[in-house]
Amino acid sequence: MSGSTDIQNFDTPGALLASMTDGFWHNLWFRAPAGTKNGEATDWMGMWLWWFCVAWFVVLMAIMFYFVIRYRRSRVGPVAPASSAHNTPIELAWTVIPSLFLVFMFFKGFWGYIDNIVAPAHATEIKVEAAKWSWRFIYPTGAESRSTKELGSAFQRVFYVPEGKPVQLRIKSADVMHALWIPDFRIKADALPNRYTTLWFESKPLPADAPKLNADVDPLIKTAAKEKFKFLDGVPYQDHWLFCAEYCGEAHSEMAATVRVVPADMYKKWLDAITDKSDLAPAEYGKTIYQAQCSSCHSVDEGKTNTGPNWTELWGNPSIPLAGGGTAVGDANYVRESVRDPAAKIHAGFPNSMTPFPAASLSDDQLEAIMAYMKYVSKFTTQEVKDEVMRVPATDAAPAK
Amino acid sequence: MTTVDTSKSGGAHGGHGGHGHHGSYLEPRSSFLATIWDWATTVDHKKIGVMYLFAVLFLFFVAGVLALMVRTELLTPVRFVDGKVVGQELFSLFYPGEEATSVNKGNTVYNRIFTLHGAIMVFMVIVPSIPSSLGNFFLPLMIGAKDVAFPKLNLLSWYIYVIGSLFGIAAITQGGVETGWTFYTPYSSNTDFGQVTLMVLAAFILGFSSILTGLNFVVTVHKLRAPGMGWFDMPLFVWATYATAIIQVLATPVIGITLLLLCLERVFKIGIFDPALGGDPVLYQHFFWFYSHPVVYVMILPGMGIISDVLAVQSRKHIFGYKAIAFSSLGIAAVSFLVWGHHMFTSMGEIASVVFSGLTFLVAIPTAVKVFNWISTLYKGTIALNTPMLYVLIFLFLFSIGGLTGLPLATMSTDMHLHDTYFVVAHFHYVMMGGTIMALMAGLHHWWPKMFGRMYNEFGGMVGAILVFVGFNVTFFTQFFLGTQGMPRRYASYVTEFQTLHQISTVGSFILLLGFLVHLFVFIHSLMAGAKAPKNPWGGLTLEWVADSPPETHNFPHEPLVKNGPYDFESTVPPHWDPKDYPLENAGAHKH
Amino acid sequence: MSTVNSTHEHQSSGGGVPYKKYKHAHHWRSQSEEFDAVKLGFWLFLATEVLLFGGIFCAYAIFRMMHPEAWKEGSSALDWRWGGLNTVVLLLSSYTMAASIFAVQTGQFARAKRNLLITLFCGCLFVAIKMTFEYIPKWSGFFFILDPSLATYKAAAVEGKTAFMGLFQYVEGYGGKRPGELFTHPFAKDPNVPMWWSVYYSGTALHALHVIIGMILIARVYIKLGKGHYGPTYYSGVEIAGLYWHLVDLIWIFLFPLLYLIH
Amino acid sequence: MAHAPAKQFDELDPHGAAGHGQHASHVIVGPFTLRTVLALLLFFTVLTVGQAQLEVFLSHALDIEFPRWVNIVFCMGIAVVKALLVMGYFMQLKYDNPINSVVMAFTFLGLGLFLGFTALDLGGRGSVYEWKVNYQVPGGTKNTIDNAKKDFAKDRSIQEVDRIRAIIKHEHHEDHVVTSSPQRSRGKTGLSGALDAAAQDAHSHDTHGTPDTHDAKPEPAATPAAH
Repeated sequence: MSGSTDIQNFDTPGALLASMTDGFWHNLWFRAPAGTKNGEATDWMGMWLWWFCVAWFVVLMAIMFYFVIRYRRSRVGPVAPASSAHNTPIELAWTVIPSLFLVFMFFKGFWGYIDNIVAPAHATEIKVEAAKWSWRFIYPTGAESRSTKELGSAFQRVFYVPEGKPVQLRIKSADVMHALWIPDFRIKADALPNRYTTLWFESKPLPADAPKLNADVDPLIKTAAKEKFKFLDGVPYQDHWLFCAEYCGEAHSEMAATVRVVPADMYKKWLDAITDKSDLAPAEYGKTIYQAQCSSCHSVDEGKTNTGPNWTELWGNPSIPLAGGGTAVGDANYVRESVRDPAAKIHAGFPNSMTPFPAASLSDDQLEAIMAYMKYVSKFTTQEVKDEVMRVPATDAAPAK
Repeated sequence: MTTVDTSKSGGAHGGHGGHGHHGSYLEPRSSFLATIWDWATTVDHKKIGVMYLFAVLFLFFVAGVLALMVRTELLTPVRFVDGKVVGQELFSLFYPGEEATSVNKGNTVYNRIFTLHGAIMVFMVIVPSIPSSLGNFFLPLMIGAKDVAFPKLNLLSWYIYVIGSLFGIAAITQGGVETGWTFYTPYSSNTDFGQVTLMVLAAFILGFSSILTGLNFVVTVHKLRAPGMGWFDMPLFVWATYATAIIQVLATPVIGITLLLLCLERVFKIGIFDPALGGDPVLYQHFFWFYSHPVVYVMILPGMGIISDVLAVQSRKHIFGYKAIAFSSLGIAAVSFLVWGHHMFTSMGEIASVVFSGLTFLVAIPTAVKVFNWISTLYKGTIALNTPMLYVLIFLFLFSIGGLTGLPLATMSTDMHLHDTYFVVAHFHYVMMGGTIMALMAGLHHWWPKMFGRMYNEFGGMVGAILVFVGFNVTFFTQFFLGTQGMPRRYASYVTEFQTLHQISTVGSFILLLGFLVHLFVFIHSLMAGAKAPKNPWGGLTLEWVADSPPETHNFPHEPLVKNGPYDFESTVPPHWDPKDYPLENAGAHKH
Repeated sequence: MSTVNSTHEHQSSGGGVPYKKYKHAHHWRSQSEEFDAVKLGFWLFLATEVLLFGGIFCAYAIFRMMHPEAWKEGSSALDWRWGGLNTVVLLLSSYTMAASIFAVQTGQFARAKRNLLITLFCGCLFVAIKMTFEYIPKWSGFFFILDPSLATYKAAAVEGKTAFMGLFQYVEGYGGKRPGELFTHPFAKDPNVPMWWSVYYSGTALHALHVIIGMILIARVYIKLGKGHYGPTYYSGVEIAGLYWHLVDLIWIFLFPLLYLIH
Repeated sequence: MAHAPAKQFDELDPHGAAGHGQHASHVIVGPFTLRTVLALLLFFTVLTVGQAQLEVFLSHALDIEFPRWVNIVFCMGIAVVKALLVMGYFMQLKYDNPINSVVMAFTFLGLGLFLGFTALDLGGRGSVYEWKVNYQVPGGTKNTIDNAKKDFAKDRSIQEVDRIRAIIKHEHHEDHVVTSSPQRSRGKTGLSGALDAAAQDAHSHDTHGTPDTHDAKPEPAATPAAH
């Protein structure tokens, strides 16, 4: 944890805790400082609970051992002196007072949880797919990382993420249940086969003494054709473990990966470098599918209404009115459901006349492409996101140092 | 609890019982075979309780060995060294002829072992441990009944337990199970490895045994209390067992249907838990934890009951806040049905998670109340420092840790980090083993003289207890740090950073083994050459101390008549005691 | 306390038919206490039965919420007439069961036996209807030739394709309404219809199993009644069997509307 | 705990249960009561069936739609009443030791909690057909319903398939419901398996599907050519 200054940000009772949540105890507890702001909040809560428990425990045990020694039979004799069998005020006190602490814990934990799952609107969305027994990160440009690093007993994938930028992970599983856990970010979510779960993080600035990338850390730097990745040489980075935390079979304990934080501009260039230019950009691909299969009912021009809802007000729309009351959020789960099973949620004011598209007639990749296109045309998404799905290349081409 | 039965016997010494109308329940029959047959067909709750006790202790030993194998395997972080899986020799002992030629094959052996450890411990050891053994033996004695309400049903439930356990053993030997004891779908419904169906059936059958026992106890407590014993004259062990029985009756059927559906899932692929067919895997978790969370309290509540009784007797002090403890037992039983979702914070919808988090904190309150009451019971008592009391103190120590470490897991933000890590492992071992097993040991030593009519070696008992205490903490306290530092559960291999802590933990587990071996020796020695036990070695007031040691076949010569509460040490001379050994004048009047 | 005392000595009162005296188990104070305890115990057992079915009901509710279209389509494939008939059959049997208890209480053993027989018959009828007119056609497409609804599908019946000595006639394209992966019905529309059939079969089959167990209990009571084990002063066994049978009825009272009527 | 049990202690009734109707289990419920109850039960059965069929008729013939909850509330309400009758009179809870009623009450409470909390979670989120992707997903299974269609259509002419479908489908009254009511979304046309594609081309009289607005719409083309 980077110093007690961070502690002051939280409405903590006293700077005493600040000193306690730093240094030895924190390292014993969390091994390494949290990699994100939310992580620090979790750390603070963790240390608070740790000292809370220690305090209660020490007091209880002190009293217990005092009684045991003070009232041992060899000292008191065969029969105990008369004493009261209950005391209502005391019993009430020790029922009510702990309850108050519990209320505090609940709310603090509740807000921390919300902070960890609700991503800011402009977050970069990386699709995570878990399968027995490896992780895939599919970046907004449709590209995938090719770097690896030895972790535990095998070589595992390395995923680059930008420093100081919000990143949202949209997690799904291809087979059984898995769970994505990045200990240094203090976040975890199950990967389910029939539903997307999401997490987000925004890494803290890289420490001044952060190690530098070189050919040994990422062999790609020297092996890749035409020295495509040369610019990574000497770039500061920080690695974090990524583990599978839900038992998933034989190689559960080998299902790990590394999350590597690099400066944002370097990340952009790296993403540019791993992206296959000969391939259509996701949004472009999505557009072709749109024109072939969706354009007859859905419009992508502002304000124009067709048989179906207008796509400019779909992706990222916080409240889509539904027939029969209620609203839905225009996220991946909603879009997928509306494509696969249109009758499930019907947009208010539109007839329920859409044909369902099962996997047989619209594959998952195509669905992802359509989502990318929806992002591109939506008026709820930022330019940054639009650029990513259209693959506008990194602006500054100047390599580091 | 002096019992002067005026109504039927007409003898002032009636209560002292056992003047040979019947022999002790342990008396052998004419021939060896006759004795065996007698035990196999007995409807005597004491014999059934004893049979449960030995079955449970045996399976506890088996599961312990499995645990040691797990710990041994975790001595080294990386399992695959130059083409050979580390520790393969050890595993070939367990599954002969299976060459771990790859990391994955090595892992399957590890996965099978931790799964079986969990399954045996939960379904065959901890759940039936206290209710079915000590509960069966002492519940009727404590309420002054001749037997449980339905003795034949009791025997039936014992045999169902045996059959269920045999199914479990069969699953182990026929290739084992590697799904983890929770059988999470879709992994469990789709894996074609091992004997999942068999193991699930075993758990299903064991559930029936649990239901029948619980049902029996509820009726016994309602209908068979001795004359004059009102609800608030019941010993707290009876209260706890009663609350436990209610949970068993209400929660177990749900695991029944869950496992049934899981079997159908595997056999017919009906797909209720299978996303491929429109089912939902998280629905399985709801079904599963609706039983398996309450069952956590099935495990711990009887332990709490034992602690309440042993504590009071061994410190000859009226238990502090009798009603608070009694009601908190019922309170815990009630709340236990509202909190199962906290096992699923990372897989549930947000709203449900928040609701469950809030409810989870509720259960902390009655638990804390109990601990406070126990500690204040020591105040102004006269505390005997013997093995049962030592185990009570160990329980209070470990259970407090277990309870307090539940808080970071109920707090959602921290649980997001700690869920499914070694922190959780350590937490529930502190509660399940540090709680239930320690309470079982306390009760076992406390009532051993009554059960078998022989004293155990006090010194040996103390040594064992201290070894267990030390070993336990070394084993599991390190695991808290493993979890918070980033070590996930159910990992056969791990990153090298964790090696030191893992090794400390492993060393601890062997100290633990040593401790239990000492106990084993002490018990065997007691059965072979223990001193004859008096009827009331500790000066307890509850009805079981009125009976002989060991009790006669029908427990009491005639139905006892209850004249005073179970903890009135300040006003009552314990049965079979000479008033001059128990000079009440310096006790004075018993205040309320 | 008069009740208690009266149950101590069992006179052969009532219908004048002799019946054995009953001695309650040694650990009970009185027969009435034992009787009361047995009842409490059995109610607790019934509670577990209700919760066992609770799992099925829960699955039904959840999946109805998740796949409303599939549930609509599934329930529309069931014929309420057979369900209704079965409901009536079970209600009748419940009545006769209660009546037989009354008869035993008042020592009218002939009447009791008659009612028990009717109950047993109703139980068999229930299972028979379920098998012949619901399970077999839906699973395999084979219709019982006397099945009135066969007329609807005459046009789709395959000539000469019969089973069980021509007692069952195959109708093309009707069968295959099976749970989960076994599903082969060609005209389903919602992809989750197999899930409906999973719930339908697991629910009704579990219930049918209970019907059969109940029938075994009743048969046992019938035999013991013949041997004169029960009488106006002792009839726990009859009441227990009755309670179980009523529970079976109770479950069906909920299964029927859920499966057949709610659309 | 000091108290004087002796004062109201009764040898034969140690728990003073007599006052709480313990021996009420000896009450005899006469045939008249039983018959009345049976009559009521049958009446309610007729009532609930009638209600359901009436709804079907109205929506089918007159195109009048009730919101779905009416049907549910009605059916479940009647079911509860019937259950209470059975428990109260046939099972004699009304005359029995109250503890038995308490047991049942707690059972249904537990059932309610189970249902309620589970629904709270699963109701809160939409599940998707993720696993119906491509045919053999690891651990997953086939899209059964598409296969069923294909298998059936395999060696049959489109007209044949169409004819049989028309016959089989006629039982499903609800399927004919055509409505724009938001509470009740329409039955969907089949997924684009070979069968339905064929049926579309043959201009099948797909009366139970969506109206012509949909039929006019081109059937989704098979997956577009890989770029």
